[in-house]
Amino acid sequence: MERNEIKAVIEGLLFVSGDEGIDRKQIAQVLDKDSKEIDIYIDELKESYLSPDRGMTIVEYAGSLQFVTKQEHAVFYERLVETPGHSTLSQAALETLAIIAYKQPITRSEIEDVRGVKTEKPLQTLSAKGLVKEVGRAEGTGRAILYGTTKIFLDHFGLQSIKELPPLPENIQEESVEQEADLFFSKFQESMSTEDF
Amino acid sequence: MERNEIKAVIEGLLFVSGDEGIDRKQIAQVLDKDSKEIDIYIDELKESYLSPDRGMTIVEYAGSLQFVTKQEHAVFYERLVETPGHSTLSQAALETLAIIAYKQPITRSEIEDVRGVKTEKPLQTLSAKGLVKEVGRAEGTGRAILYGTTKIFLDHFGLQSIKELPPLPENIQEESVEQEADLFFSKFQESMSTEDF
Amino acid sequence: MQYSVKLDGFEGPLDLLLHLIQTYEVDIYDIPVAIITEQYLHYIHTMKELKLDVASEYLVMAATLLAIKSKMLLPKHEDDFIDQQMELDMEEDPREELVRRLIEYRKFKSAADELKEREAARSLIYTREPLDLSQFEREDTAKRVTNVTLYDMLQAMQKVFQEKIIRTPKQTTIERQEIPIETRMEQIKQSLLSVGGKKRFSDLFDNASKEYMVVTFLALLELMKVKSINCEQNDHFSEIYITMIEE
Repeated sequence: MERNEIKAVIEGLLFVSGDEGIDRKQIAQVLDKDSKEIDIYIDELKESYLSPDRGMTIVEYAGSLQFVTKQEHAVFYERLVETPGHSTLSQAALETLAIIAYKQPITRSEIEDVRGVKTEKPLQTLSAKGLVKEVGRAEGTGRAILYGTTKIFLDHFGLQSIKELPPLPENIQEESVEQEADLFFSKFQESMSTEDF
Repeated sequence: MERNEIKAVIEGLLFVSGDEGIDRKQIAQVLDKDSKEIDIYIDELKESYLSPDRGMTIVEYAGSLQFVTKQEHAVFYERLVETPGHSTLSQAALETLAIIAYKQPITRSEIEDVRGVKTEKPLQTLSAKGLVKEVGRAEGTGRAILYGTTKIFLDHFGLQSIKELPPLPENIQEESVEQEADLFFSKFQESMSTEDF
Repeated sequence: MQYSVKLDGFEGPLDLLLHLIQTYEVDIYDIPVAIITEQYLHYIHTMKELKLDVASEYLVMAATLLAIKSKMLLPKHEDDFIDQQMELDMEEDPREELVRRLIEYRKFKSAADELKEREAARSLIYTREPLDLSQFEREDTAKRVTNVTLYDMLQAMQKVFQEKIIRTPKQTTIERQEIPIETRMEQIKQSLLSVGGKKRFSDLFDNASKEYMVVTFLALLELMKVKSINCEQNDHFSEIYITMIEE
């Protein structure tokens, strides 16, 4: 692979990693290259992003690299947040809120089980907006915080009480069953596919 | 503000918007500039991202601009991200979706007329995935639900608008054309078979 | 006639008919109804034999085909009327409606293929969620949640579950590979040998897990295919006996 293409992939890796960042080691692994070689490319990429032509910059915390916005552009992001088209809750926050609303009281690690990703930030956002709050502690070791929705939450969605939430569609449950059936059928087909007219 | 700085801010806006994307109009608003001017910068930025040095590219789905990674690098991201953004659809769902996409707004029984089979389940799946939605009610008795495609549909198939769908083949002749080609080819071979190296 | 059938997941009677038309390389505008009907019924019959659920739509189509077939068999008039008759035939070709439906369906089937290709291309592209911009919110905006509706929340919930489902089957797949069909085939052969070469079908399903039952069933089908075993059944619903075929 060409030098430029490797750098392009590193750029893409930083982009898809988003908030979570990516380690130098991981980058080398994904590209199946020597760490030292990759370090050179990473440093070149970092350097090139210092240019005022660029909208992002690369920061490195504890070996983890990520793209962040530039401080000098902060005013534009503030305006973006104000524009009407901008949704005030991120998808991550919305998903977290939905899980809490339907399954409260619930701990962070239970939410993370359902979403399959870390949920610290969205929880912070939701607390800051007053949509969720601590409603108690789970029993057992650790006594994890239990989250629930607030009155602001009800007000915002025009609900009298949490019982007024629309029921979850049934297909959410059904689908796992359907998949097993498909798995069966595909195995069946596999074994029969050699026969034909 | 300098031309390069404006482009840098656009880049940053695209970066923070992720898969939600951002409209051209929104960008112009945030930058407090004329739409036409901004369009030029956007197009230049798009152009510059076509270079093989870049890891992302700018696409426009459903009227909103977003950064995505490049197809040719898919293998590297697969190693990092466990599942791509969406699962693939079953044949039944794809057929149903194709009929809705081309004939919207359309009722379930009209879809079933074309497919010749019950279409309840695929429709449920498509609604659950947000690819189709109720867009109204048919007149007359029963007032059946009319279905249409959504923005998520455009995004799922990488379309800018519904108009970008290729025209429906009026008369599919590929088969007969293929056969003719085969006939031609076998005759051709026949006539050549006597000549050999 | 070879008694085997390709069990493609047909999308319905129209799909099956298109498959037959293609397999027999016949002209869709001039379908030889007799042959196609025979083949179609053969499929339906085999599906029933295999105890596959034959949806009623398939049966309706079978009836339609038989009706068309019988109409086409009606005797033609003598040649005095031939010109007139030809015109009538053109107008009243009993196949006309069916052909129209087949062609209409085929259009969308090819459109579905096109979508499938686009979907595949799109799945090679990665993005990520928008960044959390709450750090850029001013105090007063921070408290405001404007454009989020209950519907958005419901959709978010669906997305979460769907992604969870996508994540889950991976474990299932690994579990399923624990009993390869080949291994189960060998086990069945051994257990047959240990009791003199004959066993009751139901005795082979001694483990209640779905996985085990499916693999056992598939292993039996395979063994029948390679002619290692024979299956006998005296009456409908009576016990099936599996016997080893001497090699």
